[in-house]
Formats: sequence, C-alpha cells, structure tokens
Amino acid sequence: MAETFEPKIVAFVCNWCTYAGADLAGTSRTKYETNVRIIRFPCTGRIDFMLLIKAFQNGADGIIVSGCHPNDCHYTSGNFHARRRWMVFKSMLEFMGFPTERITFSWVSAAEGKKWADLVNETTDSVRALGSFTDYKNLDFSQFNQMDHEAIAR
Amino acid sequence: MARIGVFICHCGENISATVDVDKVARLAGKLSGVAYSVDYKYMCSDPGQTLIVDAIKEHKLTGIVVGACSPRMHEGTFRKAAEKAGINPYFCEMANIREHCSWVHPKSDETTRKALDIVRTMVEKVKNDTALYPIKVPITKTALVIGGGIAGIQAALDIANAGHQVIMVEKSPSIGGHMSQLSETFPTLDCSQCILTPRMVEVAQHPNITLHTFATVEDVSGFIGNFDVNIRLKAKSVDFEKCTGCGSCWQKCPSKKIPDEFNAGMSFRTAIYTPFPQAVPNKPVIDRANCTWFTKDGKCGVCAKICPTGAIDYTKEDEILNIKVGAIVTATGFDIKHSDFFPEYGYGKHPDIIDGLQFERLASASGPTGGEIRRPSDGKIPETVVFLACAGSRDKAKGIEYCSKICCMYTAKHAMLYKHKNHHGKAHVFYMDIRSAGKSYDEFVRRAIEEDDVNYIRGRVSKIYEKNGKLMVVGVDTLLGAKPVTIEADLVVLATAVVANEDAESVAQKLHISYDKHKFFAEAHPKLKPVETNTAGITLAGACQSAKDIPETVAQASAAAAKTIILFSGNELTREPVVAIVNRSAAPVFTTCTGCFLCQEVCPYQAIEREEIRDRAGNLLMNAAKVNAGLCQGCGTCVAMCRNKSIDLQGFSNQQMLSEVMGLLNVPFE
Amino acid sequence: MKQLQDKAAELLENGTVNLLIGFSEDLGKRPVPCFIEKAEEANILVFNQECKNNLSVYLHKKEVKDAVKIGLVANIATLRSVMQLLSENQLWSLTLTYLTVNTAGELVVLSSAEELEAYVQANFPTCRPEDKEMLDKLNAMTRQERWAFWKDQLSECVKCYACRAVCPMCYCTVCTTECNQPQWIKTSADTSGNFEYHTMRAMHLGGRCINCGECGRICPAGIPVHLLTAQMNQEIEQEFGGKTGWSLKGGYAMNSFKPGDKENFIK
Amino acid sequence: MENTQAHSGELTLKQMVEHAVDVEIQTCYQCGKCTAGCPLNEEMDLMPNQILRMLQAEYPDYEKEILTSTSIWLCLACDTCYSRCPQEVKLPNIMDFLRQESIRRNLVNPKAKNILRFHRAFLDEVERNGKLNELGLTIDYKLRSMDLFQDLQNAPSMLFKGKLSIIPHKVQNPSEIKKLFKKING
Amino acid sequence: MRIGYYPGCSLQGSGKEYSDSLFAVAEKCGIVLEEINDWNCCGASAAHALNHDLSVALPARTLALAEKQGLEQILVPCAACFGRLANAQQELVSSEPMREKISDYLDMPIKGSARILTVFEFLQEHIFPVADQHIVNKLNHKTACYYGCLLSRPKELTRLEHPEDPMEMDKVMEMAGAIPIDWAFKTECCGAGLSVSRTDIVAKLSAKIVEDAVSRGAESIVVACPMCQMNLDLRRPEINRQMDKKSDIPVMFVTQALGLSMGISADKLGLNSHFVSTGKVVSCVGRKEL
Repeated sequence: MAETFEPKIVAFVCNWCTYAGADLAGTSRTKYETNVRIIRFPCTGRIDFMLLIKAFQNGADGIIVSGCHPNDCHYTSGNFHARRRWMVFKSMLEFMGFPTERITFSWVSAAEGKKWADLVNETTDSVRALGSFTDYKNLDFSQFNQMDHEAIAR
Repeated sequence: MARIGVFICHCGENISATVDVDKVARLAGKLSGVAYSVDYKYMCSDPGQTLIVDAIKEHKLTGIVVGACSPRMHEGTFRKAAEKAGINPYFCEMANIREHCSWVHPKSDETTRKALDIVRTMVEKVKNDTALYPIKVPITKTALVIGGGIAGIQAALDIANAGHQVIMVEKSPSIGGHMSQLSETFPTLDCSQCILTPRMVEVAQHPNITLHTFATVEDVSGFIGNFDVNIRLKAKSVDFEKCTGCGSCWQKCPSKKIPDEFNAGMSFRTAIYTPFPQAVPNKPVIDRANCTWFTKDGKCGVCAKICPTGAIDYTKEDEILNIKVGAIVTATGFDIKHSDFFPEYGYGKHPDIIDGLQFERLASASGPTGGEIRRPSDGKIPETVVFLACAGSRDKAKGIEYCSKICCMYTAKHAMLYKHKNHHGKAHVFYMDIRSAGKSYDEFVRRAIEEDDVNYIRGRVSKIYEKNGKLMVVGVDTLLGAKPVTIEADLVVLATAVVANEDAESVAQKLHISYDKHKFFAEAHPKLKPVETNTAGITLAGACQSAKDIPETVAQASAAAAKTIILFSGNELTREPVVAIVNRSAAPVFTTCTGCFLCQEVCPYQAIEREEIRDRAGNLLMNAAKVNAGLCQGCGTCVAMCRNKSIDLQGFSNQQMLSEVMGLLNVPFE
Repeated sequence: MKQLQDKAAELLENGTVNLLIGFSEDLGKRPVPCFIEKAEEANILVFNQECKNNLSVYLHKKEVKDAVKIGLVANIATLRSVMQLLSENQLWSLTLTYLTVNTAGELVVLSSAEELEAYVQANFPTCRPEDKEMLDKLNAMTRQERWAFWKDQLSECVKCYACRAVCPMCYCTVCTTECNQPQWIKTSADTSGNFEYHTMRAMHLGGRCINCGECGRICPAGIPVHLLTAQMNQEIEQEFGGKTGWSLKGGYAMNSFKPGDKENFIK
Repeated sequence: MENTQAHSGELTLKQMVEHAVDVEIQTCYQCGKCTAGCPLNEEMDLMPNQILRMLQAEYPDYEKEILTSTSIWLCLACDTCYSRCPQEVKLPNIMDFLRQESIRRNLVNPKAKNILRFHRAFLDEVERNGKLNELGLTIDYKLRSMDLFQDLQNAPSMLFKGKLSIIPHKVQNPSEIKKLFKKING
Repeated sequence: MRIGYYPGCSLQGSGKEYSDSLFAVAEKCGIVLEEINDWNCCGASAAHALNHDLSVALPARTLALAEKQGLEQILVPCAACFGRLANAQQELVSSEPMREKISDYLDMPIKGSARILTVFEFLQEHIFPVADQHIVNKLNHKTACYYGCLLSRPKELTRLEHPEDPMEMDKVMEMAGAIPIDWAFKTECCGAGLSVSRTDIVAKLSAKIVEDAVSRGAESIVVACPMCQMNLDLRRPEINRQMDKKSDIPVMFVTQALGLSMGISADKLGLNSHFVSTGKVVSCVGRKEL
C-alpha cells in the first residue's frame, strides 16, 4: 500500500454518454488517476440510490454519478428523472449529516473525454484530501464499543 | 455451480503494454466460480474466438468474461462466439480493461490491480446473468397515413407500391393539402397542380390504398406492429356510392356566401361543395355548420330535390371505424399565420394586405381571379406590390423565434410571378437575410433580382397604413446607412410564419408522440433519427415536424415510407431482450407489485400497461403493472422508481448491479 | 359524540357500511382503535383531540378489505392519507364513507372521493409546529452535529419495523427490507444497517408522506423518524411544488420532472 | 481602426450599457425596424439600429461618435421602436443611459445643447419648488438658450388664458426636495 | 372606493382645462377625487433623460405620499405623468434593492402597491356605468381620437387592448355621440418634450397628425395628454406653416368632449382657453344627425 492514502472511487455512469465519454478518453489516450472503477448502467434513470448507499457501506470513499446532459438522454427523459432523485437524495443525506461532498454528480457527454478525465482527477484529489470514509464503519464500532461497556458493567 | 471462463486480451500491445495481463489472468483464475482463465494476443481474431469456443466446450463453462476493449466495441462479437459454443449469448460479459484502464494509465501495479478489479466485477455480474432470448413481436402489415397532403401522398404511394396495405386519413373533403393551393413551384416554376393531381388520382385508384377523406383519428392504442386505431368518419351527408359527382347540387345550393377555405377566403363557396375542381374524391360533402337544412331545421333541402341519383342523406351520422395497423406515418402538415396576426400592419383590417397563400390563389390559374393578380379590395391590377419576408418569423416578440425556411424562396417566386404577369409593375421585397440554400435556389433568387428586376430592400417594415387609396409601407434600407424608406403600394403580401396546425397538440397526444414548444412534432434524434418518433412504429413526414419545402417534404415522406417498409419486411419484429419485467409468482401472491403505477408515469415509451389479475370466478383480485416488451427500450427508469423492486431490468438486474458493486468493493485492493 | 354514534349506527343499520373503523374509550387512557360491525355497538365510539391514530393504515388489512363497505372515523391527517392512497390507485376495491368532526365541532360525513377532496383541500393541515421547530433546529446544526444526532438516535433502532407497520403509505405486500435476492437491507440491527433502512424509508416516503407523525409516535425507542420524511416533504414541496394528499390526480413530484429543474449541484 | 484589445481593462460602452440597463445588445440582429418606425429618423445623425450596431462592434472610435451624436438627445422615448422590436431591445432605456454617459464624459453635441438646457432648466425648476411652473421654466430656459424671442408671442395670451400662472406652485416644504436632489446627485 | 388624484404640473398650468373638465364630469357623475397631499412633479422627460435614480425617486415620493394617505388607486390623467409614475412603480416592485435605495433617498417607506389608473380606465370603470343617465346631447361630428405615445406604449404599462390601434378613447367618444374615424396616426408621436427646445421638429411631427386627421374628414381631434394638446393647439401656426395650408381643427381633451355631451357649459369645461377656437365643435352639439 502506498504511503499516501489512495481512495476507492466508484463511478455509476450511463452507457450512452458518460461510458462512451470514458471510452473516448481511452481512445485519445488521455491519462487520469487510477482510483476510479466504472459501473455501467443503461441510463442514469436506472441508477438506484440504494446502490450508492451500498457502495459507501462496503468501503467506497467517493462516488461519481454521471450521465447525458439534459435533453441528450438516449431515452429522452431518464436523466431528468435522475436529476430530481439525486437532488432529493443529496439533501436527504445532508439532513442526516452524511458527507455529501463525497458524491460528485456530473453530466459528461460521449464527446467529453477530457471532461471525464478532469472529473476523475478532481474527484480523486478532493476525496484524497477528505481521507478514508470511516463514518459508516465507525457506526458499527461505536455500537460494539457500547456493548463492550455494558459487558464490562455486568 | 457457476463455471466461468476469463479471457484476457493483450490487444497486441494496447493492453499488455501497461497491464500485466499474465498476472491478471493468473489471479482471475483464483476467483471463486472461475473455472478457467487465459490470456491471448488478439481475442477478437479468429483464432482468439476459436480459443474461446473451444474453452467453453472443453471446460463446460456456464459463462465467460472477456477482458479486452469496450463492450461498445466487441460485445456483439464475443456474444456470437458464446452462442456458437452453445451457451446463451447473454452469459458473456466484457471487462473493459483497454479504454478504461490500459490506455488511460501508465504501466504500474496500480493499473494491473485496476484491470483485475474490472475483471472481478464482471465475473460477479456473469454469476448473476440469466439466459435471455430475443423478443419477437408480430406485425400487422398495414400502414396508417395521417394526412393527405403531398407528404402523405408520397408516403402512401411508396408503401403501397412495396406491396403493403395503406389506409389514408384526411380531415378535409379532398386530399392534396396546401400544395394543391399553390400556383407555381420554385425553383422551376412548374405548375403545382400539374405535378400533384396525377399523384392524387394515383392514390385514389391504387389497389393497396384505402382512402378516408373528411375523417380524423379519434384515438390510438397499442404499440409498434400492433396499433389499434379508431377513425371518425365525419358525416358527409352524401352517399358516395350513389353520387356521380355531377355537381348539380352545389350549383343550385342557395347558401352561397361561405368563405372558401381553398381560395384562402378570397372567394365564396356553397354549403354543399367540393373544395376544388380537381378534388379527389371529386364528390361533394355538406358543411353542416353553414347548411340551411341543419341550421334552420329542415328548411331548404334543394340539393336533395335536385340530386338525380338521390345521393343526399341528411340523416347520416358520424361513424367510428376501428382499424388495426402495424405502423403510422404522421403527415398532418402545417398552417400559416394570417395577416390579422400583425398589429403594426393594421390587424389585417385592410383587404389589400394579404398573406402568402392568398397570393398563391391570386396567381393561380384556378384561383378566384383566374390567375390575374388583382387586389381584393377593388379588383384593380396593382402597379406596386410590396412583399414582406419574415412576417412573424424570427420574431421573438411574437413568440416565433425560428426561421420559416420557405418564405425567402416563395417570396422571390411571388415577386417573379407578379413581374411576369405585369411587366410594368414594380415589385419590392423587404428582407432581413436571403436564405436560399438549395439546389439552384440562389440562382432562382438572383434571377428575380437580375432578370425580373425585383427591388430587394434589406430592412424590416415598421408600419403599414392606408392613405388616399395607397398602402404606405414604412420601412428602412439598412444597406443605405439605415435610410428610412416609405413605399406607396397597391398590394402588400406578408410572408407570414409557418406554424404548426391548431390541433397539432391533440394529435400528438393521441399518438403519444412528443412535440416542441411550437407544437411541431419531435423526431427521435435530431440527426440520426430524423423521421422516427419516440414511439416505436410512428414516423413523421413533412411540415408537421418543421417548416419544409416540397422537395424536402417528399424526401422525408419517402424516408418514413422506407422505415415502414423495413418494419414490414419480416413477419415479426425481433428486439433486444434488455427490457423491464414485472415479477410474477404463483397464487395467492401473483406479484409483489402493489399497482401504484408510478412506473407507468415515468416510462418515456408508454410501455407499462395495467394488468387485472382475477380469480377463476373472474373477480378482480388486484391490478398490477405489466411491461409491453414491444415498446420497452430498456432504460430502467421504472426500476429505480419502484419502491419494492417489483420491476426489474433484464441484463441490468438489481441482482447484477448490486453484485457488481459488492464484487468490486469489500475486498482490499490486494 | 352522540351525533357520531347515531350516524355510525344509521350507516351500519342501512348497510351503507359493513365495517366501521373508529375510536373507543380505553378506561381513561388514550382512545384506542375499534372495529364495529353491529349498529348497537356504535355507542362505544368516541372522537376527540386524543384520537391521533391514523386509522387509514387498517384499510390495507385483508379482514378490512373483505368487508368492502367501510366507514372510517378520521382526523384530517387520516383523510389526507386516504387522498394520497387514492391518488396511488390503492383502495380501489373499497367503498368508503368518512366520518369526521370539523373545526366548528360539527359532524361531517363524506361519502365520495370528490367530497373528500373538497373537504381536505378546504381544511388542509399545515406542517405540525412541533415538527417544524425540530426541523429548523436540525437544519441549523452543522453537518457533524446532525451526523452525531442521527447516529445517536439510530443506534437505538432495533428494526422492529413498527414505523413501517403504522404507516398508511407503507402498503407494499413485500417491502424492500424483505427482498433477499438481492439482500438490499442488512437484516441485523446494527447502526449502519439502520441508517440504510431509514434512508431507504425516507426516500420512499418523501413526496408521499402526509406528515401524520405516526411513525415517530409509535417508535418504541422514541426515535423521531417522522422528521426524516417531514424534511423530505419540505424539500420536495419547496423545490418542485405540489402537496401530498392534496389532489386525487396525485402529482407525485418524484416521478415527474421539469426541464428547468435545479441542477446547480451537478458539475 | 483600433480593435477591441485596446479596451482590455476598462469596460467598453456596450458593457457599460448592459451593466446599467437590463438589455442584451447582442440580441439586435439589425433588421432596422426601430429606425423605420422612429418618428425622428429624418432628424437623426445616427440611426437607432446604427447605434446598436456600433455598440455591438465595440470599436473605441465609435463610442465617441455615439456619445457626441444628436440622436441620443432627439430620442423622445416614445417607445415605438421597443414596442415593435422583434428582439425586444429596450432602446429608449439605452438612450437614457447614453445621454447620461455623454454628459459624464462631457461629449454633448453642441447642436443638442438647447435640449440639454431645457432639461436642466426643467429640473432646476423642480428642484426649486418641487413642482414645475411653465412660466418660470420658460423664462429660465430663455435665459440659458439666449433665444429670447421664440414663443414670446404666446406668453401673454397663455397668461391671459390662465395657462401660465405667475405665482409659482410649490410643495409644502421645498427644502425636502432640494435634500432629495442633493442625496441623489451626491 | 376612494379614488386618489394626481394632477401633475401641466394640469395646473397649460393643461388647466383638462383638470377643470375632468372635475366637472366627475362632479356630474357624483364621483369624488382625492388629490394626493403635497404631491410633487414627476420629473417628466427631463429627469429620465438626465438622471435615472431621480426619474424613479420623484414619482416614488408621490406614490409614497399616496400610500401614507391610504389611497389604493390613483388617477393620473396626464399621459406623461402616468408614464413616469407607472414606470417608477414597475421598477420599485420588480427590484428589491431599487426599492430600498429609493425609500432611503426619500426616507419614507414605499411599497408601490397602489393601482395607477389611466384616464381611460377611470372613465371605463367609474363613468361608463353611470354615463347614459347624464349624457343629454350628442356631439354629432366626426372626430379623430389621438392617443399619442405615452398612453399607448409600453403596452405592459398602458394595458390597452390593441396598442397599435387602440379603441378606448373611441368608445368614450361614441358614447358622447360623436363619430370616431379610423385613421393612421392614432399613436404617432407629436414631438412631446421638444415643444420648446425644438419647435421645428414638433411642427413637423404634429403636422403629419393634423394632416391625416383632416384628410379623413375629422372635425375635431380629441386627446388625453396635455403635451399633445399643447403641441397640436398652441403650435398650430407652426403646424400650418409646415403643412402650408391653414387648418383650424380644434383639439379638445376627451373629458371636455364628454362634458359637452353631458351638457356642461363650454366655459366651465375651459373650451374657451384654447388657441384654436372650439366654437365649431360646440356648435355641433345637439345638431341633427349628420
């Protein structure tokens, strides 16, 4: 393991724009950070918020969610629905005190290979700065700690 | 127990240069469920594919992961290979370790580690893949063409000539549309009716075409290949079986003062009428709103008395005709703004300020003036005519920002026609830009200017008012340092904006197709799907989609026809099985769907239907959502919307996506 | 009170309703839900400020559904939830008659969805002051403080799902929490699993919850879970407009969109 | 001719207009309808659409030309241009700003001085009394413009017809208005 | 419903007969107009020509006073004043900072909520309903209703039904038994503020107006703006020189015309204080149908 902390970043992207954009970054050999892992969906409209939670719960330090720009959706309106869901989901997490700065929402079109690379780099930097995401793990530890205390008390 | 094969491609040097492919293959082999793992220089090459096929057979693999390029590149290739080896092609997944890894990262352990992660992720997905089979949808090989203008006519003839049945619906009593109103056509100046009427007759006589005039589409249900359409046949009050079209009825009809739509209101017609002499079908209908029999209950009845064949039937009612069609061509056409739309030009108060269509009728040999251009107010031949381009078009303030596209050309044509008929007359054209991009279009405009000496003035007109018998056209010449000019005209022609039909919105809603803010119908993709709509099986032809001239309209109509003919080329339609599906299970559960139908509202393709689940006695037990695989395009928006995961997307199922996430995480990066 | 009992008796008598769901006195304690099938039993009915339960939740129960013709003694929150349920195509198999008492203290009988809509819109409840206060307090906190707050609260959750059971909007026959292919929600009641569950719950109820506060009231661990949905509603109403349980036509903000929706949070 | 580079740093006139008035100069596509309808187009040295075009061009030389034009002073704010403009450009508001700018940069065209004098006289009168007294205004203006005889024939008859009153109308407390003027003019 | 009244400077001077006739008519119909206490000049074209803030502040003061007085609607007969007041109000309500700035200048609170009535709206809403019981004789002559700029533009403020061809005044005149003609210069500009400083221009513009009206057989021009009235009336010598033909077509205020039809004396309506005699029109009154 390298000295500096290397975050795990999961990217949930749509097949038609952002995935293709990432392909373009590849074909044009645009270099970017290795920390990102892409999961491909047909459309941002398909991305279930539960998957984001699951990802964090299972050790992701940052998440990118990205798809077609408004009006470019391959399915005409998937990204519009997604946009509302993200907006609400984000404020929901904020209300629960969740560090939403670990989630980056973005529009990346099939032509924006460069934007994709930049997006990954920026996100990696910021998450690297935020450090490892331990809040969720701590949740359970804290509970175990409690139990220990109770045990000791007994 | 899954037996998965992993195949890591070097892609020559493309992957192996930065990724330690051998290591990836080795470690992938250790993953649970992986029975075989290998790397090879060119997986997509014939030997590469053979290698896969053999491995599948030899090692009895249940699924494969190909670690190579983007699925957008070679997914198809490898799925075919899998199929060849006897497993369902949807048990093949691509791990994109080229575009998303080797090409974008330097040679390093980190890069290799990432490649392995990507592979592992896909291995987890494959474990949850299910066999999918192409969806087959039966097709009714009959097309419905809505609209009998040149667009509809062209589309109908093309489809019919390909040997398919066509049903054409036209709301007015005759087909022909706006083109039949035109005098000459640019840039060749050949007579519009001379080229159109033969086509109209061809439609009427074509064995494969059933024509319903004076009819409208009532409602449309169903989906591609299987539309169910109700058509309202408006009561013509004339029995076409008996009617010979002799015309004695309309010659005798006493109510003669009804503005004639065909002549753009510049002449009158009777209550029982055929729109124009070359009408198809050439048989009259009764316009009940203006017929004395209907307005003054039962008085008159002249036409019935006069009709030699007893074809008049006042008792006829509207009928609803139900038809089944496989495809729909929408060719409902356009309308233009009328001169009363222009306050600064006197709200159309002055009879000698007319619109383009009215001028067409004045110039047309079959028009109210027999082709002599005379002004409506006093029938005098105008000595000075002013033409205004961009009347309402490119006018944000009037709510029409777009360019109407055809005005530059027809204005030049109008000016020319006027000059040809009145050599001593003067024609002025106020314009902003001349948009004459088209085959021999600009030459045409130049001809108007150079040969027919039409005076083109670059500038917009601010006001038109009448002053002792002359129309004062107050404009400006911006090419003369913005010099104000006032022209005393005898006739002013406004090239008014092309707009969508009044009923465009309701038509779109009946067809479930989308439309833009100007009520023009929306194509599925501005560049690559210019004639398709978002509702599979429905195509667009002509000006209902955007302002178009005749050549463009005809081209698009043929394109729409082609799309329809392609659809009809097989007996059933095969579609990718990546579609949503609502779970079903045995009684008493039937399904976990609660029938809230929120999915129905988010579906962009109206693919979700209501299924009523009943017991043997036929009592309704529950309503549940059901996906119409024929319409579903597989976006999965409904899946994310469904609260209790009752609806899922094949190929990107909840199980698959979650296991990808789990497979990717939960494990230290080595 | 008498009025109510008489009306109820009458409805049961003339067969307008087969089953009447209402409140009955429970020896000095808070009134408890009761189910009446016989006119003569109607005299146990009570209705007062203490009748807080949202009885519409029972409308999902099989026994109730079988009775088909249901009379519902309801406070405004309950009526509002019925509205929401109707807009979500639920309750289609029932013919409902609603008995409620308006602000003037008079008995009101509503026998059609249209009447119900009119009444609810005329007497539409605002966000409960105590909730509003808590929300403002929480929103005023720093993120870390909120995290600490919920962490502390949710560590108490034992996943008894009472909040779900009491919620009229939680009518799914099989809840996501029970989905095990895949297993979306951890079965164990550890705090992270609880976060998961309550986030999911709030997301599913946001824009549908009618702020009756039952979930919070019922929670044995005393967790103010209703605040989560209340906050969501507030957000959604501000951002996209529309009130839950306002119209029979529905208009669930989360499955519609406007091209101009806010997206300043998207790069 | 200089190019816009020369402007790096301070705002161009176009930018100033857009800051001061709620308009987008770029929306003008030079159809000339404003000029065509302008009641004063025959009097103007720069036509309304030309002024817009010159603003669009952002050539420094044009700025002076615009601000020294008489057009900006002749504009009567009759709103004909705006009410017919297909792009809804609020020309009258632009003209207002240009006038003020022309004064600020001291570029007022000599030919327009009388118009300016009149406006000044008008405002001074208002500043003095809070209300306008046409007699006072006329006299004041005459003195400024030194064009003493114009309208002389009218004054007596106007007085006679009670159209000019000699006792000036005032607001109750004129100093209040003076204070207002001071505040605004800083 | 109380109706506030803002005369503005001209209606105390050159346009005196406008207010006289307005009050005469209102009185006849039993309507009371409450003048805004201590109102001030609206700043007219001068203020907005030279200083934007001033052009808002001056009308704002009057509006603030009206609010203090508890007036919910204000009648502003003078077209110019109406333009300025309505404009200021629009700026006040549309921009919070502007409102604060201005109320700070004035150190008075200001909402800008009052409804500002054009003379047409006033006539339609308050006179029309009771008019017929007061109208005693027909004006019986062809008249050209001249609206000018400030009562027709911008349409957002003037609220005319057809800004390019308004009919509001025509309706009044019809009611008064005159025959309004259809003509082309209804909403053209008379030269307005340039009356003194560039009389030549005023003459040119006004000439076009008079010419068109006369050529279409109008026997009078009816206006609702003191500036228009002054330019068409006081400047007639210049206008005639411009047209080089003599026209003595009188120029009345709409309220004067209405007053005549209500049998109010020409004197009381100030019809004698015009430069171009109104005698002809007055003599038309009650004359037999044309």
